[in-house]
Amino acid sequence: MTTLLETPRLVEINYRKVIARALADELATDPTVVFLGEDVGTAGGAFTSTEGLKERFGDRVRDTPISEQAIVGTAVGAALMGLRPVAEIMFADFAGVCFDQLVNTLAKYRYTSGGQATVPVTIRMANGAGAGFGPQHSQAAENWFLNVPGLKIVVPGTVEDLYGLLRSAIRDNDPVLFFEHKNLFALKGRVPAEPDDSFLVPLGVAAVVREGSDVTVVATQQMRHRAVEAAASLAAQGISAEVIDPRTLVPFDLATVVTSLRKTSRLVVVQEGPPDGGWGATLISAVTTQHFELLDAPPVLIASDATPVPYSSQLEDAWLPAAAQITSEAARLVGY
Amino acid sequence: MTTLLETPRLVEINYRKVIARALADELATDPTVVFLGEDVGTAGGAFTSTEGLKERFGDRVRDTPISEQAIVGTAVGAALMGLRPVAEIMFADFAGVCFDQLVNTLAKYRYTSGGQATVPVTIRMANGAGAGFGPQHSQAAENWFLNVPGLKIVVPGTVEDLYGLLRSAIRDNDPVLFFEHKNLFALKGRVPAEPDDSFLVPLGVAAVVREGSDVTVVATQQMRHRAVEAAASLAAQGISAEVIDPRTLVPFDLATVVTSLRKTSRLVVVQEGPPDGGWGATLISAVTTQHFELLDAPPVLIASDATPVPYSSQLEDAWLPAAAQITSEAARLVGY
Amino acid sequence: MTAVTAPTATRAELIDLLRRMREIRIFEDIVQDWFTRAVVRGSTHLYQGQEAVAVGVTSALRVGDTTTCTYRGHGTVLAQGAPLDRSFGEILGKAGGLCGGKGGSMHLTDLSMGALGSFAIVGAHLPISAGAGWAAQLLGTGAVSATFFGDGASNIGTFHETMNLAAIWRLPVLFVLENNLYGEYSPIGTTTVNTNLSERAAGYGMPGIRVDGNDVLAVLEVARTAVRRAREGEGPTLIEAMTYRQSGHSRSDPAKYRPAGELDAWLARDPILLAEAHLRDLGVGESELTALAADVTTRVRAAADRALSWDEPSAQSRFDDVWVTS
Amino acid sequence: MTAVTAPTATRAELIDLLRRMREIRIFEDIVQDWFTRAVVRGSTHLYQGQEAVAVGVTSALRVGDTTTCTYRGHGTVLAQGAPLDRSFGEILGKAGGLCGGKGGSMHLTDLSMGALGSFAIVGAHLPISAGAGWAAQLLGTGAVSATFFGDGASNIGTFHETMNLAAIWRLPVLFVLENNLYGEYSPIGTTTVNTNLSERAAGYGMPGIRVDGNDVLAVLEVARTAVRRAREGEGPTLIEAMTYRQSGHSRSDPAKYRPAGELDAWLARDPILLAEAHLRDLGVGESELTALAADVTTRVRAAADRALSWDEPSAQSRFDDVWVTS
Ligand SMILES: Cc1ncc(C[n+]2csc(CCOP(=O)(O)OP(=O)(O)O)c2C)c(N)n1
Ligand SMILES: Cc1ncc(C[n+]2csc(CCOP(=O)(O)OP(=O)(O)O)c2C)c(N)n1
Ligand SMILES: [Mg+2]
Ligand SMILES: [Mg+2]
Repeated sequence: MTTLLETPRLVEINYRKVIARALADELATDPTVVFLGEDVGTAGGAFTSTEGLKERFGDRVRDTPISEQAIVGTAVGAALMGLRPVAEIMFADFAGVCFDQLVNTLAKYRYTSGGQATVPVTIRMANGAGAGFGPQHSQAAENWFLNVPGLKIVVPGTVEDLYGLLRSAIRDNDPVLFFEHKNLFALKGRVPAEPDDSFLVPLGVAAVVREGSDVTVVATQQMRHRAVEAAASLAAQGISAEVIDPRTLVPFDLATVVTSLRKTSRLVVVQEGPPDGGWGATLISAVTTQHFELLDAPPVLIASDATPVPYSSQLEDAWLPAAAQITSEAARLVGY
Repeated sequence: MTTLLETPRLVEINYRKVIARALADELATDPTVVFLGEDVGTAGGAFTSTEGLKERFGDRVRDTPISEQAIVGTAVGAALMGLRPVAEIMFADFAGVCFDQLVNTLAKYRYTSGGQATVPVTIRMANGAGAGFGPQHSQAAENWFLNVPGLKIVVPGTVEDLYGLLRSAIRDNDPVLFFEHKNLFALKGRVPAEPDDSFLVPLGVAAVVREGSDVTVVATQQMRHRAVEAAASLAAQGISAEVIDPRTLVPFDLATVVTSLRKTSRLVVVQEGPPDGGWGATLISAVTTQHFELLDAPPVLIASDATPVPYSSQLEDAWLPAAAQITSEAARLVGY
Repeated sequence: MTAVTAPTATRAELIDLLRRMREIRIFEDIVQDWFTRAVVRGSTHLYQGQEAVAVGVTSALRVGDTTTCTYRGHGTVLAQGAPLDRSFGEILGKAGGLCGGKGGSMHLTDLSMGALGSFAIVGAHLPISAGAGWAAQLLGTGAVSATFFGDGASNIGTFHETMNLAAIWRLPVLFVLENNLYGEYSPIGTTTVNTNLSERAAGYGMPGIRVDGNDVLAVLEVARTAVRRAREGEGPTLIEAMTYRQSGHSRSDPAKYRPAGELDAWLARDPILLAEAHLRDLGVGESELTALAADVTTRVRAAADRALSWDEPSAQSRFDDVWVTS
Repeated sequence: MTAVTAPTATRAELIDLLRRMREIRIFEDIVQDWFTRAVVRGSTHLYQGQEAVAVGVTSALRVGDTTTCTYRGHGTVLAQGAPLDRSFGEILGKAGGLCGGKGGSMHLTDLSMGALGSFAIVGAHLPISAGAGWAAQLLGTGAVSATFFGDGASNIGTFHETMNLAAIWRLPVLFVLENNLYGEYSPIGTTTVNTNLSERAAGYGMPGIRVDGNDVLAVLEVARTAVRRAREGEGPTLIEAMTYRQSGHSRSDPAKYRPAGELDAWLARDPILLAEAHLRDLGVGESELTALAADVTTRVRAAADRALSWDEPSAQSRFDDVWVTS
């Protein structure tokens, strides 16, 4: 705990490397935390995001065969016996091969057993488009799980949030799907030099990234940064945009969005991934069904195209919502 | 083809049995149609919905091991070589074990190859709650696939629609996920005694089940029937409800819903399954972002609880939206 | 849960094994009657004829060891020590059921007895037992986990992934393959070429052994050996227990696909008859056997009646147990 | 695509095999250079050192036969007959690429040549080849399908499900397991106990054979036998080709985990060197070998330059090819 007297020393680290730091801090804090996945140990991870953990924590960090169904199921079984497993599913797209274990076993175990067990499993996955990995390695897979009660969904957009949310996710007693965006790996940020619980970020609390009064822009991960960029251009046009990053999609901090809408009465949701069945449409549905009267203009959903993620950089760049598009849509909405 | 001169003789059949009839008519029409799945042949299907097909079409109907990933992948490979496979995944919940094949292979093959191939695969699955099968055999799994471009999604709610839509799905050159609702198996309807193309129902065309002027109620499968029941009670209260069954979720016939809203200005969407990430929220998002001005009142989403499907009949019945709830919500909305 | 240590079972132990098999038999007969008379909706998958597998294997386990099984799991969960009345109650969807009525016939679970659950997705539970084995290995508890699954399940991906993972991690797991000759309505010979499923173990560098699944003592012996290996850190074993599903696959299945005479042949080798024969050899008299049967029947019936008298869950309870914290 | 019928390769045939291996080698060297210099974003998985597997197996195939492979698929797709320039073009994301720039390095596909595709999800393509085999069986085309995958992929569920299905359906499929000793950074011995992966075939009642994957003639012979079986309706074969990945797993992998000397030992057994040695034995002179190498290099470089000169796809084209009709 940080008191008002001491200010903790901070160190700079990037989004890719802070993953190992957050894992190390939880492995060090709680002896029941264990970590498994493909090449996460000896090799230090396909993205070098877990380097040093095997050396430091030994058997509690395990390399696995290429067997995602077994990885997730093994994590669930270990959780039932008192461990607190973290499993890595390299690319979020691979959640497809273990979807049954995630959706039918992990999400439902506690409910089906009538609350006999807690299943404190965290599944880490590298998410999203923009790095030229093609249709099967670039999806925003968080949208596959919204209709499945029992899974908390975390989508950190900064180094500080990744650090604080991953530690909270591991401590959470419910299953958590934790999505790390590949295109943010180089992003820099600062975390305490020593493990420090005051840097934990609670699940279910949105961040007001930038305050504003004319329009509310809600975005996560890569899109959060484009929204901030757009807000700057909007400011230049005299438009004051409030940017909100929900940070966790389940549970979703609707209150913070509603509070903002009381000021702005205008909503723009920016979502990576096709529009149908995504968290953006879900948020717009929640706002319009529960807070219709708050809106002075139609809500706007800016999403990726309704296509798979194309490989060629020209195509992939066009597929992702751009800051300029957010700027123009928000400006149009304010002028509505 | 039916001409105006002749009216085809109709026979009564239920929702469970019309499946075999539709499959038989397509197997008979097109020699490239093949059918595979667990116990679909010799045994006639886990729900006796495919009886007689093996006897009649021999090797074109194949029993498989319990290997859903292989079933779907085999269907895709056969489609690439010129066949038109229909695969059965017994319970829609099992789509979880072959989710990768459905989402990463079937949905994306054509796109990833730059349009080199067509993949005319139809996946049939028994869907939904209400029959006491518990959390892992009762899900409305159509909501898992909305965010995945490349998959058409069909959800027939009547015997006539199942017959006409399944035949259209098999003929369609794109991948189709075809959901047959378990709780409608006993529903009766009428189909032509002889194969008759005039009974085909095109994908992407909604049905206006009941005309009305005060409120638009959109619902599919089991909920469609509860909406019709609610519309009758509403009529007794002097409220005229229009009931629309989209019949296919992808492509979605938004135009028919919009046309209705021009009359009613009030929207109620009834969806089986948890509210977040479902087609209901997607529809409400589409209407409010594209046709905001049509609504004189907040849209209403009536969905199942945000929990897995419980087993006990008391709990499962409460989990499913009831006709009475549709009636009262619609009445409240008209009074808004 | 009995912890058997002697190399072969004593008279008293065998009587106990017989009692537990009979318990399961009567339990399933009552459940079958309920579903036939539609006292309960949905479907059920019965265990009559396979009792020696669950009773034999769990008798080689000790407190702290765990099991996972399938939708055909009543027998395994009861053998692992779940109370009769709460098991009946769950199948009836009662508030007092093992899972408060949320799981039902396909999901009997009793963590307090190490019955980690019954799973309705074929193959999904195998890695759960691998995980329990991993925890035992890391925590040094010496606990063993046994996962029960069918012949048909041996063709699904999780079987392969879990067998391989358990072997390379040397996990203390018993893979109990209950080969009852059919996967749903398909004879195993129609879904795989090499029907000697125990031979698959070699590919994973794991011992595989076939045993008469209707002879509870044979199962017990094989299980003891596998448990010893597991506890000594030598890793998993695949046990293929040859047995037979005396009823259809599920409520709705008349099992017409069975060749004439097959059922009768297996009924003649009913695991309960075989155990009674063993006991007669050990000099146990008819009166004692009849008394045991009568006693078990009375107790199981009483448990069923208790469960039938329990309350339905309150509709509100459906919102519980999704989250620990939300 | 050469259709070899003689029991062993003639001088001319062997020269052709060498030429095709060299083509792949130069192709991959150029791609490696592009990714190292960041001419292309994303990642790539190279095939240097494994050329004899793709060339040997596809040489046993005839027109109408098909292949599927992995993200490490450039070699297989080229061996199957895909044009060099359009393959380069796809990796560059050009409009003229095999897939119009939508797929990229991990998804080279040329249906016109029977190259059903490169798949980026481990194991996902095995059932695709089973399906191609099923179609051949039903349509009576006599076509055979070959699916190429790695040692690591043999631990994922689809391998198991597809091997079993292909065996019980007697599908005309060649399962070509390219055992290059590593799955990503993991030596195969760390992810499975029995590293003789061909032995897994027995569990499925399928023949399994191990072959020197760097000896193109050995691969060709084994493939011919498997193709014959398949065409005669005797079903699938598992071929484990022992080979080595001369580069790292992917662009970002320096392959530090390789024990000292391992790479050198395998470079000494480079499939191209071995083929040239064979040819020398057949009396082919250095000049001819040098000329062949020079000729191939020129042609492949020219193809690369053509591809580099092509247009980028128009942004609008990203909306094409999702649906046939919508
Ligand atoms: C993934 C999946 N596929 C299919 C089913 C439907 N199903 C339930 S039981 C069963 C047969 C299983 O046979 P086996 O493994 O031999 O077990 P048994 O029922 O004989 O005990 C099938 C196919 C399922 N529950 N899960
Ligand atoms: C389902 C899935 N899990 C993990 C990965 C990440 N991955 C890509 S290649 C690879 C290693 C595959 O090794 P192997 O099968 O031996 O093929 P090789 O790369 O050696 O040719 C892994 C783990 C993936 N693409 N798909
Ligand atoms: Mg069986
Ligand atoms: Mg390899």
